[in-house]
Parts: sequence; structure tokens; C-alpha cells
Amino acid sequence: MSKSEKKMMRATIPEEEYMFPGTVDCQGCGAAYAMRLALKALGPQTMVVIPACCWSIIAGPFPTSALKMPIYHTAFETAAAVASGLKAGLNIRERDATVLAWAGDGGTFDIGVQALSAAAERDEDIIYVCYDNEAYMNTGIQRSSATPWGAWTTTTPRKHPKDRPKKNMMEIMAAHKIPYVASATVGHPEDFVRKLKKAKEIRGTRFFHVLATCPTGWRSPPELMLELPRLAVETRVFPLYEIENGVYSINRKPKQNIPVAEYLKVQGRFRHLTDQQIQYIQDHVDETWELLLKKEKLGRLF
Amino acid sequence: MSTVKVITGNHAASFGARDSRAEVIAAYPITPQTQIVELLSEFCADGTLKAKFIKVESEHSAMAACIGASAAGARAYTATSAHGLALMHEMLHWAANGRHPVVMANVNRAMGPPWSIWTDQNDSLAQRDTGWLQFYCESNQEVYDTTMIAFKVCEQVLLPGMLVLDAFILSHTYEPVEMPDQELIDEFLPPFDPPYKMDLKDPHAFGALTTPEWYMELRYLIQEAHEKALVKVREVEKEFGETFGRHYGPLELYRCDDAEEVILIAGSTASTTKDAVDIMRKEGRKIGLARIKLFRPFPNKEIRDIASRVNKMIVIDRNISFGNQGIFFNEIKASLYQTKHTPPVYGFVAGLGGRDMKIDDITGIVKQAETCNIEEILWWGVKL
Amino acid sequence: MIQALSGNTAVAYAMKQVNPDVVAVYPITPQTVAMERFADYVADGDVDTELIMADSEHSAMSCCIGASLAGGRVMTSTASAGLALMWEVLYVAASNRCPIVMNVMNRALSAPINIHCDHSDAMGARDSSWIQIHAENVQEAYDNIIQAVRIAEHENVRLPVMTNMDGFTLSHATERLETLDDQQVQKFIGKFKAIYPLLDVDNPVTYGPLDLYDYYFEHKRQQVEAMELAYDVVKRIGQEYGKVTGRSFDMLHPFEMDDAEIAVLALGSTSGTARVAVRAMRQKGVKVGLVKLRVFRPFPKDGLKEMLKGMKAVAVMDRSDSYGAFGGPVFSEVRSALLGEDVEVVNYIYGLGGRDIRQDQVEQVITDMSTVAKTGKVKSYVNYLGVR
Amino acid sequence: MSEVKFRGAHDLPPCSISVTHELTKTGNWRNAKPVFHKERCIQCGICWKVCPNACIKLGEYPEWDMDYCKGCAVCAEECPKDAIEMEDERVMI
Amino acid sequence: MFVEVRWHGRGGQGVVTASELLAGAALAEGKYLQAFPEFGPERMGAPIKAFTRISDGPIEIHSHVYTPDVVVVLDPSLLENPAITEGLSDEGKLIANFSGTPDEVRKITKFMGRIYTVDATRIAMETIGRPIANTCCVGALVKVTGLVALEQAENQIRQMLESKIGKKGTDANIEALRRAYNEVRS
Amino acid sequence: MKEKGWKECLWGGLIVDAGNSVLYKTGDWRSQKPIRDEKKCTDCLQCWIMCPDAAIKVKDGKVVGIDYDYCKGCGICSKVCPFDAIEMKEEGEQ
Amino acid sequence: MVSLKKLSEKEELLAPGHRLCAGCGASIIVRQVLLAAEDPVVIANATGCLEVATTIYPYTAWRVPWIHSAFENAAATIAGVETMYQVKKRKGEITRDIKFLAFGGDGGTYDIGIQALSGALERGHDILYICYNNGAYMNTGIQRSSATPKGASTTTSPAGKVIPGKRRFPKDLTAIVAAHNIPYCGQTSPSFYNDLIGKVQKALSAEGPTFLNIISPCPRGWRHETDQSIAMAEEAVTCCFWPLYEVENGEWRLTGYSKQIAEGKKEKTSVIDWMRKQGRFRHLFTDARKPFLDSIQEEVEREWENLKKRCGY
Repeated sequence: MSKSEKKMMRATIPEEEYMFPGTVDCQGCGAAYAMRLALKALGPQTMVVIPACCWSIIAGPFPTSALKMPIYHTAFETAAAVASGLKAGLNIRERDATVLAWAGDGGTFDIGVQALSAAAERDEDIIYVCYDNEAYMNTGIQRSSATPWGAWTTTTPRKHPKDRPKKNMMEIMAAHKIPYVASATVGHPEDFVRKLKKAKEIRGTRFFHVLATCPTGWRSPPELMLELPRLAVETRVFPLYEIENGVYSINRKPKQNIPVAEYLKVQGRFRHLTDQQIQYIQDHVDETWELLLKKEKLGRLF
Repeated sequence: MSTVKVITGNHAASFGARDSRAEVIAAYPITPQTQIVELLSEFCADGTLKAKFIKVESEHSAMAACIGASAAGARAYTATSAHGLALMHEMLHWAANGRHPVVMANVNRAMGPPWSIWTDQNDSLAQRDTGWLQFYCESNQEVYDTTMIAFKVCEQVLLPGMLVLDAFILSHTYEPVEMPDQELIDEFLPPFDPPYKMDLKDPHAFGALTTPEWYMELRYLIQEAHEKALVKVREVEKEFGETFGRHYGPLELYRCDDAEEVILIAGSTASTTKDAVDIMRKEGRKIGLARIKLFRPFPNKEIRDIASRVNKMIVIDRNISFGNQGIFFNEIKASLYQTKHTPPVYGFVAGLGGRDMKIDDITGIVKQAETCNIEEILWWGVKL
Repeated sequence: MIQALSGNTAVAYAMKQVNPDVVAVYPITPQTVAMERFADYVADGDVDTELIMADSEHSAMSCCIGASLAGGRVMTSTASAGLALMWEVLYVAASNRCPIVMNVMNRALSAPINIHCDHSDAMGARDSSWIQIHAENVQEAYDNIIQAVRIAEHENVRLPVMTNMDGFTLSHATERLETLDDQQVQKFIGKFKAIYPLLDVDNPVTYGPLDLYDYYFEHKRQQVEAMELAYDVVKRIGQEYGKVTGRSFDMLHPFEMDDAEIAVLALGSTSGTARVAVRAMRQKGVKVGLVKLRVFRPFPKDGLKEMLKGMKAVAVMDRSDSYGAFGGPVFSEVRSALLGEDVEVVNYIYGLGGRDIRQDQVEQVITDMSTVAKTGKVKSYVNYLGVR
Repeated sequence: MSEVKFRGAHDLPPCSISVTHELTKTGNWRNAKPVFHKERCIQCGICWKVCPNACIKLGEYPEWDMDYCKGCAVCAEECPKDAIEMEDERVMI
Repeated sequence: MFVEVRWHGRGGQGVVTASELLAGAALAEGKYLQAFPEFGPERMGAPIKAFTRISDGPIEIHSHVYTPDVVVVLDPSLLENPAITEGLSDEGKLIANFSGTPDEVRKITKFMGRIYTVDATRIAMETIGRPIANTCCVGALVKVTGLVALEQAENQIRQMLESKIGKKGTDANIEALRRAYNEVRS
Repeated sequence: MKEKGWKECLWGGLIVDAGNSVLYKTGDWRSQKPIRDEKKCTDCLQCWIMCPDAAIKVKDGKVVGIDYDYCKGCGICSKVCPFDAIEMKEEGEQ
Repeated sequence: MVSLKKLSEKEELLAPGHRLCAGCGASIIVRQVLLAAEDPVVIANATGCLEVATTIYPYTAWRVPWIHSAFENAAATIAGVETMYQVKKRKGEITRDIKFLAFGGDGGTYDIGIQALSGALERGHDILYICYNNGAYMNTGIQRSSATPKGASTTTSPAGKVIPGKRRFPKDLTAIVAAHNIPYCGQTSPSFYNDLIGKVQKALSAEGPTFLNIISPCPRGWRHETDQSIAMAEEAVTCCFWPLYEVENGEWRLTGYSKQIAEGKKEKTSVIDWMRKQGRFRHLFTDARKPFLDSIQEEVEREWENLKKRCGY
């Protein structure tokens, strides 16, 4: 293998690092990895707004900071609003930077949905990334509206697991008619980086829904950080797709029909599920997938 | 050349923000504040104010956006009232504790339920622990002037400031307001340039998680900044007076030189009180008025000074702290504690939810204070 | 029954025994464990409660208001920024006279973010017309919740009650405590009596109308009356609770105050540490006493005046600051209550953001107070204890 | 954590901003450490790519920064040639 | 009696559980107690502390423990940390999860009081199958201090763990406790 | 209504007399008045369902008149009437 | 088809004497909704015109239990009430069926209340949330909301020399709510009372959270004569600015007049004609603003096409 070939193989994602090691995330944390990738994709001209979430800890307690860019730590429900203000403040002083709002699922699906919805309506020029670990992991694994049906959390105990489906944030954001909405996972780094690079060139509100493994909350081995999201995509639990100006395109259509059970059984949070319950999840997944295929066919929808 | 316009208190606030060259405005409508943002959005639409107006979806986000803008190094302004202020509560702490000199006009309105849109001071006074500077204005002119004073002081001490005007009585009442030359104002109020901002060349993390190891020191610095702010307010108001010819102070004294009794009050009711004082003076009463303009930082020294010269103090609160007393009353009493000469202090609660305060009410209060017990909450104007 | 429970689990346990109809919460450190444990009780069918996992604290309190006015027993729990976010609706709950009981695990406010204890969250809500009770230890945290239900629902009061306990210091500390039987609790709190419930569709009522200046003042005056009446109710229920459990409660709990010349005033868990310090200083011959301020709203100003009259010096311990004011909130209110007395009152602001308060620090405070008592001179009225 | 040279309140910046990038040496969290088998390595760089904490430096061959590696084993899991093995450190001590 | 115990370990090793275990056992013996962690934002693997106070009478103090009577170290890699012996007087006791002898520990820690070691990780691997040393360390502590009876500690483990990890796991933990009780070296 | 003192008020402004807004007559807001021509009216009730103020009086499925105590004179009834049976006239004009 | 005769036998649950403006769409909507409900209802109301004007102490226009808590939390408040009802029903303390409604204006629904709404939908409470959408903050004096149509002049999106009124297209709340996968939601207009009442009844009989977005003309804010309210709300439908449709268990369906347009049975009118009749769009009718006006027409057209696609046309 020639040297240039080696280089090519390695450079599937940008080489520059903007995140320091030594962050206090758990072993095999998908959220930390997602940030590492995101900053590589967006480059040094980036400012980050972080509401209360695991990342407000991962970024380092006072007086330390894990990123090579400015960070603004803000309240749980305000990521999109602070990002809007920051962008406006920069604009008025004719300074430029990519403003990245970086929030967890609690801060996006629940308590932050209002600020996000409004920013999207105003079409603020920000990139909003929701790293979704499917519960309030920072406070200790409580149910959020991103928690999937049937999952265990500390507020939905095994005897009474979550009985509501996961909120479909992708659809909700698509219905806001913003220029770019995309799903991604930490199991597909190249895909995530590609989408971010594309999003960087677009003006307006851009939304990312990133599935980020949480070994602590999912009760899964840390080394499966990339494997689990890949399984989620292969089993169609979490389809990889983007919606550009209202047009759907699915990035990965698994050829094989892998049952969701394959994805569920690796995670302790689904350990209690009966076959019947798994079938229910399977049906729901199939239905959503079919619907998505249909939407892709219809062309522009928003 | 300065110009004089006859405008409402709300518009005085808008003009104040315009002439202070606010750069980012994020606001949400609420009665009776709406005219402030309406006029500001007109200024932005017709280009007389070079600012970015973010039309947010709630007051909570309004303050959040102001914080973001301030962190970016821009001069941020907003306006709100009552429940809007209440919804911001969490972010008020954030703005002060994050040391962002946002300036906000708050139109004093009563808190619900039952729902009221008329004036009382509970909304702003209940925010007394948030670390915001609070200025209570008496006239539209003062609203206009105080906007730039507030920006100047706040930006020097890195704390946010709230200027407070009464709903309807000021907010919707037309008064002449003199507006100086922009050049003069620019000289008085230079552009905002914070020591730390969100900067790609000098990256920092703002407001990161702070363990007990450091948290208390940062809090201590805020209290210190308030002490500094008290000095700054005196300085800046003096400078303002010298430049523009209008003098205010943390505690405005009216006919207090030889007064034996003094009324303490904040807000526009002070004007009515001045008339009442004139009338009572004519009747031979040696009475004066001390208007509290600055509530945070609290002008301890000024309050103690006036207390040492009179035999009786009457505090009129347009607010009440449930389970205790009127808030001004409480703070003034605390301030006077153990002074050498402490006159009796009477605390009246009056005018809640916009119940009108007329000259008769003031003279009535003064009269009632002759006979009543100082230990109780004294009610004025409530129907029995 | 004697048990070892942490503050959080004791709260969940008390809530289980109260068996409220509706609980609406949102997770926030350090309160989450209580909710997790309570969710277990719900899942196991130990309670009849509907648990609403709301989308924010603002919504959680709004759900509580709706549920309470619908005509049932409602409880919740929060901390810090959560309390701040629901701040607006705290007023709505109080003015609509919803007898909600809310447990607050006191935690510092941002920015910067801090998850540890101080009282700035609760103090910030001191004007909202909520009754505020502070717990010294896990036992009291448990006891307070059960009494709070009675206080809140008392026909003379009908106000929401906030039972405070120190985040982590109590919430995450396991302590020995004595709990009542479920039946005893039920007997003590009695059945919930709905007044003008929304669910009574045959007698429709309107809650929260617009109020012009012709009535607003009267409504507020009326609310003040409830607070005034609450003084008596809090005391009586504290005594009644004592008859059942042997642990009586009052607004103020003096310790060694009979012959004291100087005093320390504290609330929350610090009063325990302070009591140890007082005992130690007593052994050294210092005539010092402790006043534990258990109920902050309504503020027991008359009782305080009675208790502190004639003291030579009093140290007021504040675990929060009112920036720009002269001293912390408790200090300011105590001084205001004492106006006219000649007692040296000195403020110690301590423990912000969870900075630990040690016995020796309180002893130092007492030593300082003795010096003040002796010399009559105060170096500084507002002091920051343990700040670097 | 590295020592920051603040003694007290007056050394601090006026607002709560972070002034250092030095973070916790998380290497001591490890239960198991990655052991590298150079002979199996094809220098594909996947281990570098997938490390959630950017602990792997990419020279000719990967190098682990053991001050920070938490031992999550993602690199070992993802390595296509099984050139990385996890070795339990805990019992060794 | 008024005894203060400080526990050192890492997030995820069950430090807090150990402190609560001891507290629960003390309660069963009619004692007063307090058990609490020094809670930080740290995640799995980060060094943490926990505290237990046991007394015959009510415990009123609510500060951290600064002058412990007993220090227990659950993770041998922490022994070099000077925080281990902070405030521990020479009358105090240090119990370490360590495969070597107390003298080796003395060399590392420079502590001059009484030192006990127990090879808790090995015992845990052999009984529980995972390197979770907390129950072992409680066993060693019970032996060394006699604060509570061994049976009480066993009961407590059963009470706290059985509903969470099932009977088999609980039995293994009790076995670990007993072995550590017997194998602790001084 | 007589103004009540604070002791007589229910808390928080609670109102228990449902629908007592009928005591507040909004008829005097009117500058234009709807006049109904009974002959043209077919009782189709379009005016009734579209009235913002419930001011069209209906009995047994038939329109029996307009409640001028509350009618604010918006004119919607006149506009939606398919049979031109309602005419708006200036107040005072007969 | 709804029989008005039958309906007219029911009690009026919104009493006259309320102080909404003459010609207000909100009270027409509320009357129709309350007439549609067959079981007793309990209502939560967000701050807004409807709340302020119907309950001015000591008067109330409501003959049903009604609560107003704050601006942003009508959905959360009614969720609390509904939950208490479920408890009482389970315990046997209440036996009859009660339905739970929330009313919010567009400001209280699209903007400040969207979070509480989204949360309540996700948790699955058995409630019907109705947004009476007049396209701005009318209560505080016509400020822009995210429901304000493109091109409309409001006091905070004033039409000036440079800016032609609001520049953003309104948020598509019905689609956003539909994305929450609730059993039933839809869009309707009081001018088509058959459609409105039918949808309310469908929503109330569905189990779980339901939502209706109802266009509510505001003579003051839209700047038209008071007698034009019904005509304006009708034309909004016929020009396809406000199509009538419903989403039932994920299936999108056009209804009533809009369905007939899609099927070619009815004529589609011009958006520009509809706008011409309202003062809030007056500034757009100049030569210079023609392209902007055309862009609005285009966008409405495209939205309509997209909707048709979703509905299978």
C-alpha cells in the first residue's frame, strides 16, 4: 500500500482535532464522539451553545474547557434562543461564525422544543444538533419524550415501561419547513460529517437528529458505541435520511430484513420485553418505514 | 440641538434604547409594554436604528436571546412586564450571574391571578435577589435618561439593569421629553466593549459547571460589583447632570431640608406625593418626600441620612410580600436597624392592581399615620 | 417504624403514605431520586396516584394547578432552575389557592451551573405567597411533608406549601428516622376536601378571570389574610403532630436560649451543625443559644423579636445573597423585624453553591459574637464565611 | 485536575469563564487497557476515527494517550483486523 | 460511641452503596447514622468519596467528615492519592483493597496508624465474578472495627440487593462479605 | 352589581355564578341595528349559528327575535342570511 | 349534516354579555364547538382575547367549568385537570363522562404555548386542544406571531418603506401537530359550521389527544368590516390559504369544500383577491410590491399542491 493510499484511507473524516481528551464523559459515550465529529466537520470558525445536558459536564467544570472554540453554557430550555441572540450579536458587529446549538434530547424534545420551534419559524441562521440518547441521562436516566416505547428508565420502571411512542422530532422539524433536516448516528461518522459539511453551506435553520449511544442509560457494553446505532439503522428503528427543502431522501436502505429484536436484545433497557411487545415494536417500525418510503416517492412535501 | 417630543413613557423607553444605540433587541409583547417594542420595531424597519430585532416566542427566550447577544459582545435591550418578567425569572439570574449588562425596561404591572394589567410593584420587587440593578422612574423624561445611565453603569460593572416605570400612569401617558444630540449621547455612552466575549480568537467557555470549589467566590464578586455599582451610579448621574442638565440621585429629596416627617415612595406616585407635600406644607406641616430611585443596589447611606434628620417616616408600598410586609418598608427598616436615631417607620400598603393614588390618598395616609400602630401592616384604600 | 432513608427516599416514602391523586414532575438534580422512587411506587401499585412526567417544570406546575383545582390532592417536587422556571406559575398556584405541596431540594442557581445546595432558589420565591418550611434533617423533611398537607388544605389557609430541604446535604444523605404507619398518616391528613372543584360540571365555576382595579386590591388583601391565619395553623398542626409522634413543631425552635446572651440563627441542615457548635461552646462557658428558623413564610417576626430581645449579639446565617442589598434575605428580614431593639445583628453568608459549612466555622462565628458582645463593636455587619 | 493559579475571588475573571483547556486525567478510570498488536495493523486509521475522546494519535501507527484513555474498548471493537485487544488492568494491581 | 468513616473509590464501584450498607446495618442494631456521598458531576470511573457516621445518640452535624476514625479505600490505584489520609490521625484505621501487605500500603501512603488490607478485587472476581469490591470492603470493615455484627451486614445486603440483582447475585455478595471478613490482614 | 369588600370576595377572583355576564349588557355598543323581516325568514338558523354573541333568539327551532340587550351590531347575521331577511339600520333610525 | 334545529335546542354555554369585539370570530367558534359537544366539558383557556373578554371580574360568560392559568400553559393545565379526572374515575368518585377542552389563540399555541402543547400530545392525555387562530397577538394590540401570514402588516412587523410586512411564511402548526402522531387533528373554519362541528365531534370521540386549528377572523387586526368576518373565513378556505383537512391516525384527508376543489367540483378562488379585502395587506397592492405579492400566491399554490399530494391527489 502506498503512502498516499494510506493517507486517503485515514482521511475519511477531517484530521484536525478541536476537542481535547480528558473530558468526563462515561466510557463509550456517543455524545462525546458526536461532538468530536461535528467540530471536525464544521471547522474552527464555530461557536457552541450548550444547554444543560450531559455536555455541560463533559465540556469541563469551571475553570476548564474541552473545546478549542468558545462555548456558551446556558439554561436547559434556551439553546435555540441563546444561539439566535449570539448570531444576531455577531451579525450586528459584522463578525462571522457558525453558531452551533448542541442539545440533548431532553433539551430538544421536551423543555427546549418551544425555543427551537420559534427559532425555526424565524429561520435563524444556526445549526441545531440534538444528540439523542433517548432519556435524561445527565440527571440519571429519566424518561424523556425521546425515550422509545417499551424502554426502561428510572421513571418508567420495568413493571411499567414507557407506554408512549417516541416523539417524531424529524417530522416535527420538517413541518417547520426549514431548509435542512437530517438524521445521523455516531455509527456512521462519514455520513454525519458529510451532512454537517453540506449543512454548513446552507443559510437558515438546520436541524440534526443524531442517535448517540449511552452505555450507562442503555445498559449496553461501551464498546458497542458505533455498533448499536448501526444496528438501529439496519433494523430500520432509526432511518438515516435527510429532508432538503421539503424533499425526502433516505440515505440508507438496508437490503436485509433484520428484525428489531437484534437491536433490542443487546440493550439492558429492553431486557424485560416480551415477544409480543417486541412484535409491537416491529410493527410500528415497519409501518413508519413504509410511510417514509412513500414520502420519498412523493417528491417535495413541505 | 436637543429636541423635545411629547411622547408616552413607553415611547420614551424606545427612544432611550434607540439613542443608546442598542444593537440587539429581543422582546415579546405583553400589555402594557407592547408600545415599547412596537416603536423599536418601527425604528428597525425604517433604518433609524441599526439593530437586529429578534421576535421571539416567549419572554423566557427574549432574555435568553439577549444573553446570547451580550455574550457576543453586543449591546442588548429588552422590555417586559409582570408575567413576562416572571417567566424570565430563571434567565434573570442567568443574566446577572453570567455578568451580562443587558438593560431592560419593566412596566410595573400587578401579578395574577386574578388577572390585572394595571400597575403595582410586586413584579419587579420580587426579583430583588436576582442581582439586577433596579431604577424606579418618576417621569417619562427620567425613563429616557435612565436608559443611557443604566447602560453606562451596567456596562462598567458588568451587571444587568432594569428600569421600572408604572403601567399606564407612565407607560401610556404623554409628557414632553427632551432628547439631546446624538453626538453628545455618544460621547456620554461609548460603544460596549466587554472584557470577555464569545471570540474565536480568544475562546473561552462561559458559565461552565462550577463545583463548590469556586462557586462562592463568583457570587462574592457579584456582591462586590453591586457595591461598586452604587458608587458608579452616583458618579454617572453626576456626569449626566453636568452634561445634560438633569440631575437625579439614588434617593431624590423633595422639601426635606427642614422636614420633620418624610414620605418614602417609588415610581410615578412620587409626583402626586410632591403635590400632596406642597399642600400639606401650606397647611404648616413640615413634611418632605424622599423618592427611592435606586432600589438595587440599595442606597443604605442615603436612607440612613434622611432618617437621622426626621422624626417620622412613612413608607408607601405598592406591593406586598405575602407572609411578611411591604417590601420597601421591610428593606428600609432593615437599613435603619440600630442607627443612632431611628424614627418610627410606618408601612402602608396601597394602590395594588392599579387602585388609583390621588393627592387625597397621600394626605389621608399621612393623617392616618398619626394614630395607627406601627407594628401592623397598614392598609390604605382596600374596601372592607 | 425506624428506617434508614436518604432525604430523597424519605420524601418519596412520605408521598407514598400521603397517596396523592396526582403528581406532576420534571427531573432535576438533586430531586430526581425522589421521583424515581415514587415512580416505582406508582409502577408497583402502592399508590393510587397518576404520575405526569411533564415536558418542563413550568408545565409540571401548570399540571399541578389544573389537577388541584379539578379537586384533588396534588404534590410535586423540584429544585433550583426548575423552581425558577416555574416561578411565574407559583403565583398562579398561590393566588388560585391551590393546596399543592411541593418539596424543594434547595440548590444554587446558574450561571455558572452548580448542582449543590444553597437557598437562593427558595428565597427568590419568598414573595409568591407560598408557605415555606425548612427541614433540618431527613426526619424533619419527612415530618414536614405530612404536616404540609394538613397546613395547605386547612380551610383557613388553602395555600400551597413549599417544604425545603438542603440538596445533597440532606437529599443524598441516609439518616435514621422514625416513620408513621400508613394508616396513621392517612388519619392525620384526613380526606381531601374539594372546594369549588372544576370537575363539578353541574356547578360550573370560573377560575382566573381578568381583574380590573375595582377588585384586584381586595383579592390580594384576602390572600394576605390567609397568610396571617397560617401562623396559627402552622403552630397548631405542629403541636398536633407532636401528639401523634412525640415530635412537636413550631415556627421557631430555640435551643439553649433561656440564659443565652448571644445567639446564632440558622435554617435548614446548618442548624444541626450549629447546635453541635453551640453545645461545644457552652462547654467552654460561652452563653450562646441557637434559634432554628423552621418556617420562613409566613415570617415569624413577632416570635423572633420576643426571642432575640435583649441579646447582646446575634449571628444570622444566610445561605443565599440578595445582591445589591445589605446582607442576605434572612438578615434583612430579621433586622427589619427587630427595628427598635438594640441587638447587634451580624450577617454571615455561607455555603453558596454547596460550599461545606463546618462545625469549627460556626464556632468561630460564636467566638466573634462573644467579642461583639464584650466590646460592643462590630467589624463588619455582612461577612462571607469561607470565601477565598 | 491541573492546578489553576487562582487563590481567591479577586484572582478570578469577572464572569465565570473557563481559562484553561487542561482537563481531568481520565486515564485512571480505566478497568482495561488497549494492547496493540502492530503485526496485525493495516494502518487504516479506524481506531483513531472512532475514539470518542480523541485519545489516539495517528502516527505511522496509532498511539494511545494513556493519561486520558478510559478503556471503553470502542477501538478494539471496531478494529477490522483485531489488532487491538483489551487487557484487564484491575486485577493486576 | 461516635464513629466517622470515609470511603474512597471510583464512580461505579458501589462506594455509596457500601456507605449505605454500613449505615443500614447500624440502624438494625439500634444506632443512629448518617451516610452520604460527596456528590460531584463525575462519571463512571472518577474518584469519589462517601461518608458514614454512626452514633449511639442522634446525629445533628451536617458537614462533611474531616477527621475520620476509619478510612476505607475500595480501589488500590487510589492509594497514592494524598486525599486518602487527610485528617486521619495516627489513632485512626486505614482499610485498603490491596493484594499486598499492610506494610506495602504504609510505604505508599506514609500513614503511621493501623493499616489493614484485603484482596477484595480478587475475592470479588472469585465470588461475584466482577471486580466490584464494595461488599468485601464492608466485610473487612466489620471485622476490623466491630461497628456492627457480621449477620447484620449480611441481612442488610439481602435487604438492599435481592430485589435489584436477584438471589444468586446476593448470595455471591454475602459470600464475598464473609470471605473478606475472614481474610483481612493486619 | 354592588362592589364587594375583601371579606366577601372568593379567593383568586373565583366566580361561581356561571354565565353571569348576562348582567352586563353589551347592546349599547351598537351603532347599527339588525332588523329582521319575519316574512322573508325561513328559519334556516344561519344567523343563529354565526352570531358571535348568541343574540338571535330561537325557540322550538324558529327564530323569535333579536336580543338587543347583547347584540353589538356587527352585521354578520345580515350578511350570512341567504334570504336577505335581516337589514342593518343606523341606531335611532326606525 | 348537522341539523341546526336540533342544535338550537341545546343550552347556550357561552353566555352573551361577553366583551369580545363586534364581529369577533373567536366567540363564533366557541359557540359552535360547545354546541357540538355532547358530554359536559371542562375548559382551560390560555391568556388571550377570549379569556380577557369573557371573564372580567365579577362577570363570567362561561356556563361550563373554566380555568385560566397563564399564557403558555393551557395544554398543561387541562392535562392536569384531565389526569385528576382519570384518578377520580378510577376510584369511582366520578362516574359520568366529561370531555376536556383547551382554547388558545395563535400566540398562546404557536409561540409561547407550543411546548406545553407538544408535551401534552406526547403524554397522550385525552383532551381536545383548539387553536382559534387570528394570525397575530390581537389581545395586546396586533403584534406579529408565528401564525401571522406572510405580507401582513402588524405593529411589530410593520410595513415600511423597505420592509413589506411580515417576511416569513407562517408556521404550519397543523402539520407540526400531525407529526406528533396523535389520533386526530385537523384544520377548519367557522364559516363551514358543518365541517367544524363534525370535526369537533370526531375529535371528542377519539381516544387520546386531539387538535383543531380554526381560522378566526379578527375585524380589528385584519382590518375589515365587522360583518365580513364569516365571508373572510370562507374565502380563506376557497382560495386554499386555509384548506379544510384532517389527519386521522396518520391518514391525511381533505374535507368539505377543499375536497371538492381538489376533485374539481368547486372553483378555487384567488388568494390575492382575498388579501385585497383586508387592510393588513393593503400596502402590498403597489406595482413595486407585485413580485412579493406574486411570491405569496406561489407559496400558497405550492403548499396546496403539497397538501394534495399528502392527501393522495
